[in-house]
Amino acid sequence: MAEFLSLKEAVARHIHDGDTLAMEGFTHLIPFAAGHEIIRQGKRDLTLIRMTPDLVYDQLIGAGCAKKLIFSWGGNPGVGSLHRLRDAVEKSWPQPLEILEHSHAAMACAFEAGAAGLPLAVLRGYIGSDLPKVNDQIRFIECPFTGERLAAVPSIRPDVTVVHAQRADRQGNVLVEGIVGVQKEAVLAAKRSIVTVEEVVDDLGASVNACVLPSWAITAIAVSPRGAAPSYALGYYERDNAFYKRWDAIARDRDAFQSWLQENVFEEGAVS
Amino acid sequence: MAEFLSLKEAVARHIHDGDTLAMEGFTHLIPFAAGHEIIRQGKRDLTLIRMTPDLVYDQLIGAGCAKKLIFSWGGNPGVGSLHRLRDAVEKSWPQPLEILEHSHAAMACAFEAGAAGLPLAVLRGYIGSDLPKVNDQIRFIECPFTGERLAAVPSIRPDVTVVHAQRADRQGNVLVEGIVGVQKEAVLAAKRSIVTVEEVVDDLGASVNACVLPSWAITAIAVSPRGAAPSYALGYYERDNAFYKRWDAIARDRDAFQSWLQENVFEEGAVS
Amino acid sequence: MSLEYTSAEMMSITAARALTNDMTCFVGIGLPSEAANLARLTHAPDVTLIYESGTLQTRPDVLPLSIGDGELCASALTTVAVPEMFRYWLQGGHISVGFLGTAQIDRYANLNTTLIGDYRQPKVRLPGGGGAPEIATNAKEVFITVTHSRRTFVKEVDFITTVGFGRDGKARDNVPNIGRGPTVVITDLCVLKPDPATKELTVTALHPGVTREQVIEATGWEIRFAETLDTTPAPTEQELTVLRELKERTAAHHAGQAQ
Amino acid sequence: MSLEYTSAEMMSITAARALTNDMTCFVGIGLPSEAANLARLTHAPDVTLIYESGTLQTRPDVLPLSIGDGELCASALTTVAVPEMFRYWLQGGHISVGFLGTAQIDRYANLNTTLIGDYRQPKVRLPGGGGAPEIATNAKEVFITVTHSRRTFVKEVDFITTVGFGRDGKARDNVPNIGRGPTVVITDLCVLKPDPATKELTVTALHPGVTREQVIEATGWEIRFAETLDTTPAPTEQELTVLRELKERTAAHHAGQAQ
Repeated sequence: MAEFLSLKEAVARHIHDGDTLAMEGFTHLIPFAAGHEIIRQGKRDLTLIRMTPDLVYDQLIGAGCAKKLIFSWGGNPGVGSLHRLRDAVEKSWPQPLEILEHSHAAMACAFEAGAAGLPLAVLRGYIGSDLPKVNDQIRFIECPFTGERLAAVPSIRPDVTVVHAQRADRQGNVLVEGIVGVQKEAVLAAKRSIVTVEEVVDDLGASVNACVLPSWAITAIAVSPRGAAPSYALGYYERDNAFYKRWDAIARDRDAFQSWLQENVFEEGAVS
Repeated sequence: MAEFLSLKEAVARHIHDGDTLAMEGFTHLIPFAAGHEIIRQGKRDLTLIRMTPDLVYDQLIGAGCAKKLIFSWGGNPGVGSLHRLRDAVEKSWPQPLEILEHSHAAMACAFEAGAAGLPLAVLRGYIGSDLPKVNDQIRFIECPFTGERLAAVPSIRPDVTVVHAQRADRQGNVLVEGIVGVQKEAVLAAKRSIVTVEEVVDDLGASVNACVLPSWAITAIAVSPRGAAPSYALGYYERDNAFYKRWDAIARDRDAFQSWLQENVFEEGAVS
Repeated sequence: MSLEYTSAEMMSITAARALTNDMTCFVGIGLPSEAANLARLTHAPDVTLIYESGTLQTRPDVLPLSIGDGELCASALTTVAVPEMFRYWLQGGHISVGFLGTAQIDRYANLNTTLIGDYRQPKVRLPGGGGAPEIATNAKEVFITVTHSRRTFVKEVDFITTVGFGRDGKARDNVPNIGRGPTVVITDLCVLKPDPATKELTVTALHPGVTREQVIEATGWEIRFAETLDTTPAPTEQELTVLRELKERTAAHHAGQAQ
Repeated sequence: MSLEYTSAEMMSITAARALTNDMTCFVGIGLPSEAANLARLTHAPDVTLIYESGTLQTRPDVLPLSIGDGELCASALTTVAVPEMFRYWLQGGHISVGFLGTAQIDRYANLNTTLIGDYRQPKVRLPGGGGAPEIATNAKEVFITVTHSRRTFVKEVDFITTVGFGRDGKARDNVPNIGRGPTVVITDLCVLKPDPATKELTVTALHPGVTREQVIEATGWEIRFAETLDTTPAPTEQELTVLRELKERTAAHHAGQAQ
């Protein structure tokens, strides 16, 4: 059964230096509050996994939490580059960042396979791409029925997954709705999971086939109102697209980034 | 885009003698009306595919429409055997029935792989079972990453899939809700599909992540109120469990079955 | 003063007791479903019941006739597609107990629900494996409940639909990512468990009033008994009342749907 | 009297025209998204737009900034999980057109969105492949829209993130279950199509007022021109109006969310 913890306690107890960590969310429901708590607690040597590392991963990388990134698209959506990610890859600042790069299709299938308890995912992918030349985790197998050559990638099974969701009921069952991305798969694939939620309610109000994570499939729940801002939570608040645009200037400059981090994560966030 | 047709026209146009045909439904939303129309039109040599062939497949088999059955559990749920299926397998009446037998897990994965456009499904299955000895479609592959031995089965890609659903909107988008089984996968995996619905509405009233089949993923829609009876349609009518119990006596006897068929399918059903 | 009860009731109640509040149980239809819901309505109100039709954490008020009755869906936390059920929830490792029935069981707890006789010329064609082959290997352990007779308890099953411990008791040895397999078999006569070393099913407890001879007579192999043989506690009044009310509600519900 | 318009508007409008009502289009963010929604708001109201975030058949009123804006979900027929999107809808064969942008494109329409320079020592690290590698092979055909310059139109891309026709134009030959690949590239100067035999990108139409020399100057290889070179029809007043209103609505919407 999921245990209700403060965000601070959940991060302290379940995320360890050196862990493989998936903080998923496909633009929607990005677990920013949890990411900031990880930065505040000074976690180190994390292997970050995510299809679409965005600002929160840029912040984690810039803050020196990560040694490796497994991803398939690392940009500021609709704006441009992730400058902290680029600075780490191109100039090893604040430290070198190893990268392992996939396509979305492969990572989505790898999360699916992880949730399904399988060691590999099979897809019709990477045809003609140079990605298999730079990622030795991409192999090819032959279908025993048709002889077709198909791509195979290892499933993703993180030590810990963190996602944000709309709400939990008092038993710790969680409703995720809207753009659900690979959040369910990421939680089910992980050894441990932390779900931050906007609120706790008596009744989830879920429709019959809703995406609900049962309490017994979650390790810890932390209530974190606006925990996905500046991304959004459908039904709660909208995406702060203007902040995403502003981030470009902040992240371009190491000093500007560090000031922002100091003010908005170490000082402001610590009290919340 | 889905074409709205009468059930008669949909079956006549899209189901041909010798087709592989999946009429899916996991207890819920079994397409009985469509099955009866197939019997009335005297379709022959069908390869019937379904995880849980139940009464409607018993009827199709007893009526002589099928030459082969691919399945994973063939019984009258909670009641006992399918006597028409048994009579065909044990005594070749009304004709021999070839069977190809899987487990649920394998068939569910095979439908999933069919929907995913893959030639095979991979699962951790059939360990220690005798099923691979009698089904040469079950193979084993070695994971290129871990060396684990995993089962592989061909994906299911029927010529035609028939399912029943709650409702369509006027553009031909279809809502399925409740126990959705493998209906979505069966439709997406098939070359052609017929969806029977309880009603056509202006607005599906679907929740944000509902199981909706877009019009452009369906071949034909036929309005067929109570088209799933004696099974049920969540939100419309309940399962007629008493009929499922009565079926046992009807199906045990060839004459009783033929009388039932004459009265309830050839005569009564033809006018509706 | 002792209560009156049938051996079928004794079986269901004993089977129900095997489930505890913290278990996530993948429930087979029929006897397992009766036992699992009885557990939920008595000592294990928070036991999580899952049916292969996709209903997660369901709390039916009456026993479903089929594995996909509307009641299961209406009372579930949520309902997922069947591929997801088998991939994420079963194969993904979230099921602590698979609760199965069977047509035949042998001394190594292998189950046959496929056919009697030869595969290509069956004497009796049974429904088939359904979910059981993978429930038996992907659930962390397996409970089995079945009526005890020479027809069901055979030395070697005609067909291994669902593996217990194989023809030699060693089928799970050195297989990666596999559950412990059957840990208990509950019949209307007794409770059996696999011998820790040989995996042969051994009677560990007799139900009140049942003799060793009755069990020997109803078993198709030379059945072994544990050195210290327990007696199953008799049903309590509460257990019997809840079971009978459940069955009455169920009968009324299913009969009431006749046209 | 001719209308005033920019080359960027010419590009978007020409790209929009490539889509028809009966297409199911997997839309990349940025230029493709602008073109696809313009098509939907002008000549192709029933075109089906799909974004990799899981939104099926979406009709946003403003252009999304990201691939997963709330607007996409709220206006969609339904929203599915991302694994389902890539497995059932893309790989399953339901996408007629993948509409992509790129950072670099070469004469065989291979796309690079990974990096400039060497992989382990990149000069510029770009966002990466995202959905493109499999969109390009699993969609029945691919449209590309990109601004024309020597920086983007290179003889050989530094890295093939997403295959067009490979380094030799033959990458799709004899590959089973693969789409036709790029069938048209729309820039702010012209329209290019792969030569039917060699697959080399060839200019088939120049936008009004654009000269061959401008295209030659902006292309990093010896660009070929079709024997009969068309002139792209100029934007209509309606196309320009709808595009400008769409961009105004979009700008107001995204600015309005500043804290």
